Amino acid sequence: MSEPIVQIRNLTLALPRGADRPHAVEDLSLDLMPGKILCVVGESGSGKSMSAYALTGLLPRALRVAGGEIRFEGRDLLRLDERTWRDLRGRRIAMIFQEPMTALNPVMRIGDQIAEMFEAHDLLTPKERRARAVALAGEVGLPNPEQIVRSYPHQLSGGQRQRAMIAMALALEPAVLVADEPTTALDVTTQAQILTLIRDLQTRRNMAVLFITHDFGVVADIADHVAVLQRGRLVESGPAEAVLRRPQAAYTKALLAAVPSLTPPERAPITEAPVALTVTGLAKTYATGGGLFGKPRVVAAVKEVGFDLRRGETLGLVGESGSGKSTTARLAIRLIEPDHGTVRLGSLDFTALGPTALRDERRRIQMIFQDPFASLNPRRTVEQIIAGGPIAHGTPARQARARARELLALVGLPQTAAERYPNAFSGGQRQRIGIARALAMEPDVLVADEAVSALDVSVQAQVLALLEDLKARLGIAMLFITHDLRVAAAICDRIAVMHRGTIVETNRTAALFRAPEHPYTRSLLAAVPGASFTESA
Amino acid sequence: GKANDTLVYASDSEPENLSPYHNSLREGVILSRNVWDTLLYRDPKTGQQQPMLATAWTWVDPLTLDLTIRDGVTFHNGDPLTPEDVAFTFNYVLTPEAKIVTKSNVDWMKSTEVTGPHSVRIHLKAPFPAALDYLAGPTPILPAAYFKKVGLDGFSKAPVGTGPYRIVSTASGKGVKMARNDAYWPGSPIGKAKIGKLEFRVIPDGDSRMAELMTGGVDWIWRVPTDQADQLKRDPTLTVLSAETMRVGFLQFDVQGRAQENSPLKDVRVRQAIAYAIDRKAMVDNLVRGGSRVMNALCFIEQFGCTDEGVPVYSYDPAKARALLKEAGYANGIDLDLAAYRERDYAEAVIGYLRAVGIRVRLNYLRFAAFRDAVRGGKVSIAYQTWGSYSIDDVSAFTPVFFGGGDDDVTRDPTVIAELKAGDTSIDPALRKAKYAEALKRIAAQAYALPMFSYPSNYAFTADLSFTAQADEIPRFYAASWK
Amino acid sequence: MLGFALRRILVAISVALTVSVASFMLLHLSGDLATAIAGPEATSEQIAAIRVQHGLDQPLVVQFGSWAWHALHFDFGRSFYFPEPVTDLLASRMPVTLTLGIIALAVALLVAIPLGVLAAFYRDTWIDRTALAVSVLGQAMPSFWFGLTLIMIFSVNLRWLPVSGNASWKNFVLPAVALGYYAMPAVMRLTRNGMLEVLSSDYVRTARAKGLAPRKVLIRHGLRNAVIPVIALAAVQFGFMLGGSIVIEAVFSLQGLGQLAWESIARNDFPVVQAIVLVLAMIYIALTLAADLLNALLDPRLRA
Amino acid sequence: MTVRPASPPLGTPAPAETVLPETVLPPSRSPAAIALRRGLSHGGFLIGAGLVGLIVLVALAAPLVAPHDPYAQDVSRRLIPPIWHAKGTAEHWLGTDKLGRDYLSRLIYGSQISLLIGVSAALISGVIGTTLGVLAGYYGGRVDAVVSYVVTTRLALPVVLVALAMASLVGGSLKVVVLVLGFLLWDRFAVVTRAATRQVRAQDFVAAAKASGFGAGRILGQEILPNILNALIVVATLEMAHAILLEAALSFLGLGVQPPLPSWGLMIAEGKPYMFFQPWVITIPGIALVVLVLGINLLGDGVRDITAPEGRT
Ligand SMILES: Nc1ncnc2c1ncn2[C@@H]1O[C@H](COP(=O)(O)OP(=O)(O)OP(=O)(O)O)[C@@H](O)[C@H]1O
Ligand SMILES: Nc1ncnc2c1ncn2[C@@H]1O[C@H](COP(=O)(O)OP(=O)(O)OP(=O)(O)O)[C@@H](O)[C@H]1O
Ligand SMILES: [Mg+2]
Ligand SMILES: [Mg+2]
Repeated sequence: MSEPIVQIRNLTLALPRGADRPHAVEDLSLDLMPGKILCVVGESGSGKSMSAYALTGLLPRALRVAGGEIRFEGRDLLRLDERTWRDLRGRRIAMIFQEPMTALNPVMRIGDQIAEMFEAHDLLTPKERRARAVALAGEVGLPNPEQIVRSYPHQLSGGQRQRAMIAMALALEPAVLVADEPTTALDVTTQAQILTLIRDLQTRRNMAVLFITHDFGVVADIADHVAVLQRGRLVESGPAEAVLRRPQAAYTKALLAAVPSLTPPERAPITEAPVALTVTGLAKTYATGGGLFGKPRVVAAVKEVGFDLRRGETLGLVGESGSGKSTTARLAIRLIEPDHGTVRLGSLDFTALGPTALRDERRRIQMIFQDPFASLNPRRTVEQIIAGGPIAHGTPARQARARARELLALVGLPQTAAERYPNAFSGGQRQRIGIARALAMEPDVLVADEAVSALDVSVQAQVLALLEDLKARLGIAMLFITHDLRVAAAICDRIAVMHRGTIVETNRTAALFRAPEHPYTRSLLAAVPGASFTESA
Repeated sequence: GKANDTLVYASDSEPENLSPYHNSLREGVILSRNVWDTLLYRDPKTGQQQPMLATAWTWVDPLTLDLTIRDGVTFHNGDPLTPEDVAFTFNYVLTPEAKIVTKSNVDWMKSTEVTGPHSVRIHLKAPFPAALDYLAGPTPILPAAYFKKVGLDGFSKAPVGTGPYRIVSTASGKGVKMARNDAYWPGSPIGKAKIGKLEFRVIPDGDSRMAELMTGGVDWIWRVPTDQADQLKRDPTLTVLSAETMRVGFLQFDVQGRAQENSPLKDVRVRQAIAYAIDRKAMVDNLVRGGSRVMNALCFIEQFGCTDEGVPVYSYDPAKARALLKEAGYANGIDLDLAAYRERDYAEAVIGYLRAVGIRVRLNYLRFAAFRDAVRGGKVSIAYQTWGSYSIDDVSAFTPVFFGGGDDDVTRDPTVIAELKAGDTSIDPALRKAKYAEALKRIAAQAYALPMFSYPSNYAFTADLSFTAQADEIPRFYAASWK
Repeated sequence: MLGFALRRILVAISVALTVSVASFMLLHLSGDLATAIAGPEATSEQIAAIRVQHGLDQPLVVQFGSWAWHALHFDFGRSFYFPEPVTDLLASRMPVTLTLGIIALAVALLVAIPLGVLAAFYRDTWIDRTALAVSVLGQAMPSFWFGLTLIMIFSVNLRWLPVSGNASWKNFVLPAVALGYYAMPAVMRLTRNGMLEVLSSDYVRTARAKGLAPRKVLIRHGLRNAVIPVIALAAVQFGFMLGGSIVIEAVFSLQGLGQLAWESIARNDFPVVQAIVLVLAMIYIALTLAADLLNALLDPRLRA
Repeated sequence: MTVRPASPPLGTPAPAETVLPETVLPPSRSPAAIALRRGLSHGGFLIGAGLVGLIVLVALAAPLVAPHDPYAQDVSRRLIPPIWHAKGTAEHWLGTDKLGRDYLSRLIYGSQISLLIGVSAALISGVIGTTLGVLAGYYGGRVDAVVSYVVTTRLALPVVLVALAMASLVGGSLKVVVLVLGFLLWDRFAVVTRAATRQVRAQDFVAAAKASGFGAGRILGQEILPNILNALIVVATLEMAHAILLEAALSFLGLGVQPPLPSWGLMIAEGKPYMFFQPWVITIPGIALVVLVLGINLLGDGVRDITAPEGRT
C-alpha cells in the first residue's frame, strides 16, 4: 500500500464567537491516497466544506485554524505563507465547487477562464494556453470545443458548466482534486455523466480525490474510502465497502437507514376511493422579458398534461429540472392561469371559477413548498401563519387559533411554537409548519412541490413519514412532486414521469420501477446513483 | 490691475444686447458711455451741454434742430464719422423693425436728414425742451455702413463706436473686454482714456464680487451693501466710496382694500399705526447707513418740488401705534402680506417692527416683474416699493408715477391726482411747488404710503485706482486713472 | 446585442418625448406667459400683441407641435431676453457646465472607486470606517454650504484659487470638488458593496483556487464585475450633477447652463428654461442609454 | 439553499403518531425585538438616533428652550458674535443676525421647519412612490412597464431646475416647497419598493397566502408591506435628508421658504453676505444642517443594517 499523499492530522477549525458551536471541525484526521477517491459525507453543517477549504487554504476569514496539521508533499499546509499557497493551488491541489453557475465568472469567456489557469502559474504563451483550453474542453467532453471556449457561462447548461470547471481544475494535472458537492445542483442523468467523468479522469491521471457529498448513493457509486462527519467530528471512516455494508457508528447506521430504498414497497392499488382531482389537457406557455418594446422569450413549460388522483392516493410527478413539474403544480392550484385545460376538484370545475368563488374554493387544494425558508412569512408568528387562512375564510379567530395549536401537535411540534417567529425553527421544523398551514384549510388535495428536497436525509425521512401518515388518516389526495426517484419510490402509489412538459409514462410505483416502458423513464432510473448499493442493502 | 494696465470691473447683470439701444440695463449704459460718443456732452459738474460729435447746434424753430457734425472722427473700424451715420442711427432706431427697448429716449424725434457734408437736421414731433439733454445721453451714434453690413445680430456681437474704448471681445455670460481707442479724436470734452484696457465681468453674486475684489480678481465693484462696505474700508488695499442716491423706498398701502376682504388698510388709523410702528431712524442709523436719510414726503427731498414742510411726521411710537390699532378695533392684531423685490432685510426689518405691535405680516419676496404685476393687480396689501426717478431731478418723475392715476396708482385719490396733474402741466415754478406740496401733505396725512429713506450707493475699488463717482450713478471709466 | 440596443434606444426616444411634453406643460400650465414676458411696463394691448407674436394665442397642442417640431431641429426659438437663438445661448454656456460636470465626475470617481475598493478589501478596519465617514459626511453636507466654505478657506484666506468665473482650469477646482463630493458617496458605497459581494462570490473563490495573484483576482474578477453597476450609477450621477450644478454655479458665479437657467427663471425667459430642462433631460437619457449599452458590452448576460 | 437543523435528530423516522421528542427550540424573538437588540449595539444607529432624537426634542420644545423670540429684532444690536468670540455676550449665545435677532433662538425654531419639510415631503413622496412601486412590483407585466416608464421620465427631469421653475412661477413658500419636493422625490421610493415587492412576491409565502384564498388587499397588507417596511424606512430617511438639503438649496437660491421664517437654508443665504467678516453666520446653520442630515442618514443606514435578514456572511 502506498503512502498517503495528504495527511490531515487532528485538524480543529474554530468558529467565530456566537456561532452555534465552538468548532466547525474538531480533531479531524484523514488520509488521502493517490489514485483513490475519499468521500466525506455528513449532514448539512457538519463541516465538510470547511475541511475542504482548509485543504486548499481558502478558509473564510471568520474561521481560524485552532490546531492540527495537513501534510502534503512533505510540508504542513497550515503553515504556508500566501505566496507558497498560490503556487500550490491550481497546480498541485485543484478544486471544483457545487454551483457551476456562480463558480464561473459570468463576464469572462469559458476559454479565457481555463487559460487563466496557466497564466496564474506563468506557463505557456497566450497562444498555447488557448490551444490547451480547447484541448481540455474536448477532454472533459464538451461538445464543439473550438466554439464552446468562446461562450460565456450563461450560455452553457449546468452540466456543461460543471465540465468546464473540471477542465479548469485538471489543466495543470494536479495531484489532488478537491470536489465540494460537484453534482448536487445537477439532474440525475447529468450527475451520472459527471460522476463517470470524474472517475475516468481520476484513474487516468492517478489523482487523489477528496469528494464531498451528502448523498449515499453517490458515495456508493464513486468512493474508495468514506469518512462520515457529524457536527464537525469524524464518527467513522474506512473503505467504502466496509462503511456502507457494515457501519459501526450508530450515526452512520441511522443515516444509512434513512436513505430511501430504490425498491418500492408493493402498495395496494386505490381504485375505490372517489376521484379528488382531475387534470385534463393542461398547457402553459411562459413569455418573459421584453419590456415595453422587446420580443418576449417564449417557453412552452407544460403541454397537454392530464392525470387524476383519488382520495387517499399519492401521485408522484417526477422528471428533470425544467420539465414542467412546478408549473403543473401551480396550475393545479391556480397560482397561475393555464393557457387551456381544466382542473376539477371532485365535480367542481376549478378552472372555471370567477375571482370570488375561486377565493372561497381555494381551501380545497393546498400546497407545501420546497424552500422551508421562503415559504413562511418572517414577520408573522407561527400561529398567525397557520390560522391566517381559516380566518380569511371566516372561521372565528379564537377557533382558528385553537385549531392551529392542535395542528402543531399533529405535525409534531410543541405548543410553545405558536408564539414564535419562523426564524426560530430549523428547516425540518419549518416544513412541518408549512404542512400544518396547508392542513388548517382542511383540503381535499395536497400538492407538495419538492417538499423534502431541501432537507437532510434523516429529516427527510421524518417528513415523509409524517406526510404518509397524515394522508392515510385524513384521506387526503396528494400530488407529490420530486426529482428524487428514491423519495418517489418511498411515498407514491403511482408515478407520472414528466419530460419536456408532457407526461411520458404513468404507472403504479412498483410496476414502473420494475418495468419502465418509456426510454426516458429507463434512462432516469439508470442514472440514479447507488443503485447497486441499496438494491442489495 | 495696475500691473497689467487693465481695469476689471464687475457687476451683476449681463446686458441682453450690447447695442446701446437694445438694452435697458445700467451695465449697458456704462458700456455705452465708454464705447460710443453722443452728439453733445453734458458736463456732470455744471450740467451744461458742450460740443461733442456735433460742434454746433441751432434751433431753427421749436420743431427743428440743425447740427454741425465734427470732422476727423473715425469709428473703431476705421470708417470716418459722417452726417449719414447720425441720420441713419436716429432714423433706424425710430423704425418699429429696430425693436429698440428704450423707445422713450428717441421717440420725441420724428426724423433726421442730412443737409450737407457736415450737417444734419432733426425734426421733432412736438416741442421738447429736454431734447439737448437726451442728445447728450442715451442717443449714441452708430456706424451706418458697418451696421447695415452686419445687421443687428452681427453688431451686437462685435459692436463698433467712436468712443474712448473699443470692444475687443464679448462672450455670452462672461463679459466684455475693451481696449483704449488710441485713435480717439483729439479735442473731445472727455479726453483720451487713461487706462489701457478695460474689462467688464459679469458676476451675478454680490458676495463673489466682493471676494473677487478682496482677492484681486477684479478692481472695481459697486452696489456693495453698507455692512460690507464698512468692513472693506478696513482693508488698506481698497478704497470705498459711499454716497446717497435718488432712490427712495416706501411702503405703498392697499388703500382700496382689494387684496383682502375687509382690509384693515382701508382704515387710515391702521395705516398711521403702521407708520408709527416702524423705527425708520433706527433702520437708517443701524441698517442702511452710508449717507441715507429718513424721508417724510413721498419723493426724494432734493428734487424740484419735493418738500416735507408741513408734511405730518410719523416718528417711532409703538405705544401710539397700538393705541391707534385698538381704536380702529384691531386690539387683537391683524394679518397682512407684504411684497418686496429687493433689499430683503429692509423688508424683514419692517415686518419685525410691525410684529412688535401685533401686525403679523407674511413676506412675499418676488422678482420685479412679478412684484409689479401683483401690486398693479391689487393682490398686495403692502408693497415695499423703491423708486430712483430715472435720475431726474424733478418731483414729476416720482410722486405722479404712484399717485397720478396711472398703472402704479393703487390709491386713486382724485384730489391727489388733480393736484399732481396741476403741478405736472404748469410752467410756473411757484405754482408747481405749491400744488406738489399740497399733494404730498395729503398723501402723508392720509398715510396712503409711508416714505422710508433714501438709498445709499457704495463703490469699492483697489486703492491703486483714482475714480470719482457721480450722482447719476454712471461710472465713467475713461476718466479713471491709476494712482 | 443589436436588438437590445434598438429596444433601449426606442425606450429612450419615447421617454425623451414624454419629457419634452412634461417640460412644455410645466411652463405653459403654470401661469400666463404673455404677462410674464411683457414685463411690468406693458399695457394690455402690448400683452395681447406679445401673445400673438409668440403664438401664445394658439391652442396648446398647436403650440407644442410647433415647439416640438422646431426642437427636433435643435431650434428652441429665440430667447425672450437675449437677442439670440436659444440654441446659440445654450451652445455658449454648455461647455462650462460640461467641463465642470466632467471634472467633478472624474474627481468623484477617482476618489470613490479606489476608496470603495479599499474599504471593501480592508473591511471593518479603520480604512473602511474612514471611507464610510467621508461618504456619510459628503451625503450630509449641503453642496452650496460646502462650496462657500471652500471659498472661505481656499480663496479668501489662503488665496490659492480664484473665487469665481471660468477663466482657467483653476476656476474649476473648487466647484468641481464641491460638486464631486456631492456625487462621491453614492459611488463609493456602491463600489464598496459591489466589491464586497463580488469578493465573497464563488467565482472569486474559483479564481483564488487557481492560484491567481491577488491583484489579478481583485482587478480582473473583482473590479470588473463590481464596476458594472457603478457605470450606470456614474451616468445617473453625471446627469444629476448637471442638474444640480445650478447651485454650485450660483455659488461660484460660473457662467454655465445652471446659472443661465437660474437667471432665466428670474427673467421669465421661458424658452431658455424649457430648452435647458429638455437638454438636461436628453443628456440624462443619452447617458443612461450609453451606460446600459456599455453595461451590456461588459456583461454578456444582459445582451439578451 | 441548504438547511441546517438545530440538532440533527437521528436516523429512524419517529412514528408520526407520537409527538416528536420535545426539540429544544432556540430562544425566539420577534423580528422587531431582534432589530432592537441589534440596534442597541450598532454604533451608527445609536449616534443617528441620538442626534435625530435630540433635534426632534429641541424642535418640539422650541418655545421652552429658545431663550428669545426668534422674530424679535433690535437693529441696534445687530451681528453680535457668538459667546466664544471676544465680543460675544451671554445674552445671545450664538450672537445675533443682521436684524439683531437671537441666532440661537432662530436656529432652534429652524429645526421645526427642516423637520416639517423633511417629514412631509417624505410622506407625500412616500405615498406616491410606494403606491407606484408596490403596484408595479406586485402586478408586474404591463403595470410594471408603465410605472418603470413613468419613473424613468421623472428621473430624466432635473429636480433642482424643475423645482426652481415651479417655485418661481407659483411663488416660494413653505407650502409650495413641501408640495414641489413631495411631488418630485418619489422616484427612489418607487424604485426601491418595486424591487422589494418583486422580491417578496416571488417568495413562496405569498403563493401560500394566495392559495389560502387571501385577496390582493390582505396579501399586500399582511404579507408584502410588513416585509418591505424596512426598505421603506431606509428610503424614507434618505428622502427626508434629501428633502431637507433641497429645501436648504432652494431657500438659498431665494425660491424656497420666505423670510422671516428661520429656515436653516435661508439663514445661510441671508448670512452669505457676511461670510467673509462674520463667518459664524453661515457656519452655524450649516453645521446644524450637516448634523441633522448626518443623523438621519446614520439612522437610515442603521435601520438597514439592523433589519437585514439573518444569515451567514
Ligand atoms: N463563513 C463562515 N462564518 C461563520 N461560520 C461558518 C462560515 N462558514 C461555515 N460556517 C459554519 O461552519 C460549520 C460547518 O460548515 P460547512 O459549510 O463546512 O458545512 P457543510 O458540511 O459543508 O454543510 P453543507 O452540506 O450545508 O454544505 C457550520 O456550523 C457553519 O454554520
Ligand atoms: N415564471 C416563469 N416565467 C418564465 N418561464 C418560467 C417560469 N417558471 C418556469 N419557467 C420555465 O418553464 C419551464 C418549466 O419550469 P418548472 O419550474 O415547471 O420546471 P420543474 O420541472 O419544476 O423544474 P425544477 O426541478 O428545476 O423545479 C422551465 O424551462 C422554466 O425555465
Ligand atoms: Mg458545504
Ligand atoms: Mg420545480
